[in-house]
Amino acid sequence: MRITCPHCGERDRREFYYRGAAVDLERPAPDAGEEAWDNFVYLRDNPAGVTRDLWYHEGGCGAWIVVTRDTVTHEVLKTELASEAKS
Amino acid sequence: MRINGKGLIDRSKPVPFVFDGISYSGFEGDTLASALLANEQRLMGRSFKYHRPRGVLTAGSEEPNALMTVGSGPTQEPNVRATMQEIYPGLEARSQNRWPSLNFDLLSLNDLAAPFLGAGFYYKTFMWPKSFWEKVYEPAIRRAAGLGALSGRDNTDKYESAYAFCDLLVIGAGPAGLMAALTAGRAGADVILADESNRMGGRLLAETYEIDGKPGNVWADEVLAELKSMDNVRLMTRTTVAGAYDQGTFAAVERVLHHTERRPNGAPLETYWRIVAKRSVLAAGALERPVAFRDNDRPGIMTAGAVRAYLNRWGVSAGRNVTIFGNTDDIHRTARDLLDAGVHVAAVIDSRHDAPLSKDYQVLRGAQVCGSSGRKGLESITVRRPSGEERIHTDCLAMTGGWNPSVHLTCHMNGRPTWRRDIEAFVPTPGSVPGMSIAGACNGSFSTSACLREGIAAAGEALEGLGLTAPDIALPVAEDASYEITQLWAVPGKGRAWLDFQNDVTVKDVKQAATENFRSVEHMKRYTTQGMATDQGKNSNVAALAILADATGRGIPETGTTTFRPPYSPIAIGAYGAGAEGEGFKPQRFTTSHKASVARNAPMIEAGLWYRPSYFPKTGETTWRESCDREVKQVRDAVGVCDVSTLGKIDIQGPDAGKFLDFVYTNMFSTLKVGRVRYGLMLREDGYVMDDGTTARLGENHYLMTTTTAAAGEVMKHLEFVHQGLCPDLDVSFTSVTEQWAQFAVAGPKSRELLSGLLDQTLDDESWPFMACGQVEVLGVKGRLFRISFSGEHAYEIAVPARYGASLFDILIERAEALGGGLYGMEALNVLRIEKGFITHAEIHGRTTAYDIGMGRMVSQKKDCIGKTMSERPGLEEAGRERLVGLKPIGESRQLLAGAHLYNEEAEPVRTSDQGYITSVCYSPTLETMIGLAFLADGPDREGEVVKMVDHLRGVTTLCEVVNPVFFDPEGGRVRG
Amino acid sequence: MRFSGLRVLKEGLTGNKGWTPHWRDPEPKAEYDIVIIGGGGHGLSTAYYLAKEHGLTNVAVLEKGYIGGGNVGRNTTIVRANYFLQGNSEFYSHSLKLWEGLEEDLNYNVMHSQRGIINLFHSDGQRDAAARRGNMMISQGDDAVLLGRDELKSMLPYLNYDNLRFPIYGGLYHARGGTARHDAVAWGYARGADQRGVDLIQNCEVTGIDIENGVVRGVQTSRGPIRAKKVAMVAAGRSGQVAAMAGMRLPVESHVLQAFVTEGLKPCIDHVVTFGMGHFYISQSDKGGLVFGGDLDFYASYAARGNLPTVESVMEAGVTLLPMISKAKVLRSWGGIMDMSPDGSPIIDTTHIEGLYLNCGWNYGGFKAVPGSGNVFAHLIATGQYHENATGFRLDRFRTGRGIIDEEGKGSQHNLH
Amino acid sequence: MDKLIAKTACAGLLPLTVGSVSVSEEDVGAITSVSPLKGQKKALSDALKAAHGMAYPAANRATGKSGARAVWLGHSHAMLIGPEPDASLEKHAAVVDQSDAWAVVRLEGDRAEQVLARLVPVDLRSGHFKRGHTVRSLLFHMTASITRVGENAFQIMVFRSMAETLVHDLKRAMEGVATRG
Repeated sequence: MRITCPHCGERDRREFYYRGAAVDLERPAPDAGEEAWDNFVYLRDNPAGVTRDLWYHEGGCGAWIVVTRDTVTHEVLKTELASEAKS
Repeated sequence: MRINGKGLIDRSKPVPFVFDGISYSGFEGDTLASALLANEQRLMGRSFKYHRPRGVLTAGSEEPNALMTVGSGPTQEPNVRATMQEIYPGLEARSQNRWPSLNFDLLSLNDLAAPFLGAGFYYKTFMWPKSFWEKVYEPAIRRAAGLGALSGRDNTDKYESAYAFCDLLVIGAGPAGLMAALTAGRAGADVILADESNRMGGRLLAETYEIDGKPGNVWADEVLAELKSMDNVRLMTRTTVAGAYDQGTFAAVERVLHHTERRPNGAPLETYWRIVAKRSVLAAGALERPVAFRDNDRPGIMTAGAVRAYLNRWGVSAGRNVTIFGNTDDIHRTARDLLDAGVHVAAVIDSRHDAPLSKDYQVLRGAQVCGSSGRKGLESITVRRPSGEERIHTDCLAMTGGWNPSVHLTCHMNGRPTWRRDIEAFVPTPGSVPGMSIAGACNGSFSTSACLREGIAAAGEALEGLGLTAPDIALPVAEDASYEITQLWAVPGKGRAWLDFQNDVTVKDVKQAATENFRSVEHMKRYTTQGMATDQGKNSNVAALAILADATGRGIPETGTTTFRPPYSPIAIGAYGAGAEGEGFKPQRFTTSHKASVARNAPMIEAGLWYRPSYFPKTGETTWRESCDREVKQVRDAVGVCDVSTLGKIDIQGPDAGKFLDFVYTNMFSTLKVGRVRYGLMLREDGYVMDDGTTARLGENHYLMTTTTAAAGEVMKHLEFVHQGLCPDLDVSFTSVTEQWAQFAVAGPKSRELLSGLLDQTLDDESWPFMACGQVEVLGVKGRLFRISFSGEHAYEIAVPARYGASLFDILIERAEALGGGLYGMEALNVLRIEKGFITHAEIHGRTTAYDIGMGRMVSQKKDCIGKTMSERPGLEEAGRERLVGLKPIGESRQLLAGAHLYNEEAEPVRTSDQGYITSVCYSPTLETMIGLAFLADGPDREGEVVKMVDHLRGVTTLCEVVNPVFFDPEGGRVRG
Repeated sequence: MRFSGLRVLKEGLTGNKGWTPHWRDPEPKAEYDIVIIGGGGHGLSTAYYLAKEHGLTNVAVLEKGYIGGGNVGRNTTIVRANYFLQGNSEFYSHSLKLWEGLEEDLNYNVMHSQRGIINLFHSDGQRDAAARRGNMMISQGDDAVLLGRDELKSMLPYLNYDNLRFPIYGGLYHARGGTARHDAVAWGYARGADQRGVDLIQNCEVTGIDIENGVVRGVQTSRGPIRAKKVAMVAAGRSGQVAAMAGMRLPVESHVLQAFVTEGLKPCIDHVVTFGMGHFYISQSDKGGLVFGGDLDFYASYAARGNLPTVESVMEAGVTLLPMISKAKVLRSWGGIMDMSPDGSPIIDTTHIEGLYLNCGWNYGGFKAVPGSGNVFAHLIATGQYHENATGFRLDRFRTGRGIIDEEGKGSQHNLH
Repeated sequence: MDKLIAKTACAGLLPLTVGSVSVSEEDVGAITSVSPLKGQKKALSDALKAAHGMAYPAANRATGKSGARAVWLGHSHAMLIGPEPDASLEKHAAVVDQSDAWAVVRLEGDRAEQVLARLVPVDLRSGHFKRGHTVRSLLFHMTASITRVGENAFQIMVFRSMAETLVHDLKRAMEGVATRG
């Protein structure tokens, strides 16, 4: 599998560390309540299809990247820097 | 039998080799199989289950029968395909899976028991008595099963892995592949052409076709010459492209030295390639299908294509009196080739009623071979015709049931092939592998002309995708015969007709599976083991599922097919894992004091890729405990020196550095004074402790964080995530400086004395109180000093640029020893920190919270921080949790063991009464007793209670008193010293 | 039909003409008491124990493909009870006991081979962790022995003991651990359930779950609607999609785990050996193939296939630990889809919807759990009570933080296990 | 009076020549990590130009020349290699001395590309990876910084503590290449 790092270009998957669903970027307020935090830390859509997840270019430039890809075909549709993807 | 004037072997270069202890001779260019056939050695192996005598079936890597062991000793290679192994002087091969010999194999008795060993028989028996499975049945089955044997010794052959990149990868160098490579090469594309054979040309080497009026192999050599001359084209022979992966990544294995005895030192036997290609052309050709009929597995019965290959490529006739059987015009091509070579053709049996007749040889139309005889080599076949059955004497039967396109790679990414009725075969479904175009026989186009044409077209498709323009290239003139086939899977009749030769799966087995309702093709495969042999069903899957389809009254498309998975042909574990043997497994990290520690005979232990000294034995000390106790005492009484460079150090700078640290640590750092150090606790977002360490404030916007050795990388990743992902607006940056500094702990009442004179300033409690830090000059070199302690003693950590580490270490040792102190290692460090109740990853092992380790109060209520909210979940704070305590043995047994569990004094030591467990123990020379840290249910509330430590594994029970985890100097007076 | 050596002989002598289907292929009925979604190992054993232990036979198992086609048919077949945390310990112990009686129970040879499992350790810290584990195993009533280097050498002479990177200090030996023939387990349970009247319905994909004001009513399938009083979701690898039909989000991410088998070889490895340091484990099948695997590919996926970096790291661990196997050739690699839960432990529970039950989150440890999982899940479905050996697999443990079962200690967050 | 003696990262390990490829340790002078503060990249680049004669490098590029280079090191870092950093840089960047943090070697020879092809998962052939190009990637199991500094010459940097592994891995690859025809 190859992922395009916005800085380094297309690189082998081995250079990247995988974190998981990009919901990790939407950290709730401390007082958002049990449900919000359960949704944030634990519950997942886990789609069979297009998903957005977080990768760290650990063996490369050190950027955290949001990758839009298909979990069934492994097609990579889009990559962007986490620092810019954050709404 | 060798045929004069035929073949592409070099008859001027005879090659001696040995098979089963007998010397034979072949020629350069021969494979083990062709050379043995030339010597009329038909018996080459034994089947897996019934140990039936077997000869070679094919001429390629799909060979299921002629598997041999090459070499002996540490480099012994089992399961080598005789059809792929090139011979070389000194080659020694042995037959497999037979005892005592290939000719006489005792386990061939299994063949007589065949009626009881049918599909899935073992699921129905061997159940009584229960204990017999492991003791009797399984060992017997295991001994009988298996093919070749590993040497049992460490493999001393070298393997290598490498990466290659290209615009276009062309897989297979037959007519289609050559044409594709030529077209792309002329267009200027960056091309890799890979072929599993030692010589490129594919079927052109095995047939007598002409292209542009030249023999096919001559034409191929001309194309190859042009390709060689292009520096944008890379030819990879003896290279099997074995797997297709995501985004144009392919796995391939190059057999670099299997064809020679020459093994220069350091030279790889095989190279495992990861090829990254923007586009690919699959031109992998097709594999011929055997026909199932009674006893179709005898030595001397092989595919017609193999017979032609041995004749045309290797100048060998597989027999002296050949019969040919099949359902396509290939059988007539085979007859013509043999006759031209002067080989007698006894009969051609064509299952097609409208088969062409010939004046040169006898054609039996609408006839089928329904049996054979000859235990260890074919003697005769029985032919069934409308007029009745007749026996024909023959020593070789060339058979064909048609061809299967090599769709394998197109299935590796879950693509499913498409059934084509007109050729009775599966072809690749377009788009199965993104960026891959299919050309030639593997696309179901079997004529030479079609292969050439599709090669050009596939290359054109790829070039378009690459944004290159295809050159005008003339289609070479070649035969364009149509492919007429009638179904011929299995000849009806009694007896056993083989499908999967190696696994001994017969037509009966497949039918029985259907009867027992293993109707799904996957069920049939798994129940009968059809297609699970070393050829992965290349020779038999399609026929087997045709028979299943028939038995279940479905068509082949509805029946579907099993999935082909990587690798296309087997790859040595050593190739995939090249470079990782021994030290290559993971990087080694050495401190600047490593050599000095080793010189002092310190056993070095692995710690997060680093190596650290366990203890420093002095002459006269016979156990590690003696050394450890001495080192501890030296620290408590005088001064000790320890290399702590392996701890992670992260330089944190920026206007928002303090704010950021407040967010990642549970406690406050924005309030820390410049020139001071503070202990910090870090949580994961789930509320559990992630890591701890001290962080120093070197300037207004400048901090230096230390992490544990093990978690350094994880913490850096975490900081970057929190910054980039959660608060990118903060102006702060991180730089790992772990490697920049050599840092040494100097601990003990005499630590200040040791350092005096080394520094450009004097150390007093005014300017250097506990937890102070700052710049210092160390013997004229800019360094750093931290007054921190992991031992509870008056201590410092002194840091200099790494280039001076070794030198400073020597100086520190000298000074320490002069003061009655010395070095201390991990063992002593561990004792010192346990005596003080300091935690390591033995305690913060991922399941503990700040509350559990008695640091609940360190989670500041004034601010938010990573992990705070989730750490407040009811389950993480409520009564009953196992929390950190100290333990002291009382009563008879004084032994404590880490990993032992805790129970109430009177309770049964069973799970349901478990109260906790011990994480760290040591003998404290300071307190002259064993002490331990443990997690105990509601521990801190139980100080003074007695609990029972039970270690079932080591048979130790010890009564312990629950105490505060800080065993030594609880007031902390010494550290301020 | 009852299977026995005698039957095999009799059939052999009469041309093997008397064999009958191992299970029927019934048409789905309009209504069942219980519908089980998923014809994998766990779904089949659930059906079997519902029928056998609770007398509930008006049960259908709905499988979108062929039975046993999921992870039960694509794993490395290891069976063990060597867990050390409350919740897991008693459950896997219970499951292993069921394994030990399985062949007689099912009248099917699943080739359960208690050849012993050895977990290697490479440092004092790892020995302490192994000791904590072993002590828990024994206090739970299972077996464990702490082996030193020399004892280990006599048992496993082929390991590389003096690798500078990870010298072997010893191993935790679990003699009752071992392997089994994975397909046979699915087929044995299928046959047993079928014989007791359970309908196994293959090629029947569930497309919807019917719920009326908080109560489950049945399911929609590719073969029409089926009414049911209770519906059990047991679709590891697809748990998220199935639960979504009931409007639920699960604490589960699906990942690929690859496994590998070599060409057949004469016997050379007699135990199951696991190399924690290198995320590697290996055993040899009765056919002679070395069956081994390692860590996840580590990215959410439903592709049931992996990529090369993981392949390589697994092989690298292999050649480091067992230099002799580097000559063995990998015949086939494949991938299974794992339900990864945040703490690495499974979920067996009721849901907020009445009559809807959930069994998921088996991570990469589901095979050994097949008998236990079906047994305790059947108990929950039939009685509404947690089985005494499965009280810890609560769906709400993440929300409340109570009873999180993190065996690896990597944390109770996604993608750490 | 004691005196501190300096020791280089690869002392006793290099130089090494196998076949037509050689690897030697480089003394590149000071190595300074510069990490631009928010919105200061341009200003930093100007300061670098003024003080050291090279701009802040774009991603995957190295600026300057032998003796005074700025090598891109990652999403937020570059390395100033050679001169002692000018004080003016600190106004615009986090400036961190890394002179002792790296093992720096020079891999040279007509088959140097082939050696790296056995270790690095990036296409480093001259057609794609030209003089002045740099990558952060892996060298077998280690993270590394690789810069083409000549037609057949590469500067490779890994963490100082891994110098032995660097030499071990390079030697292995060099032997594999050397034994090829």
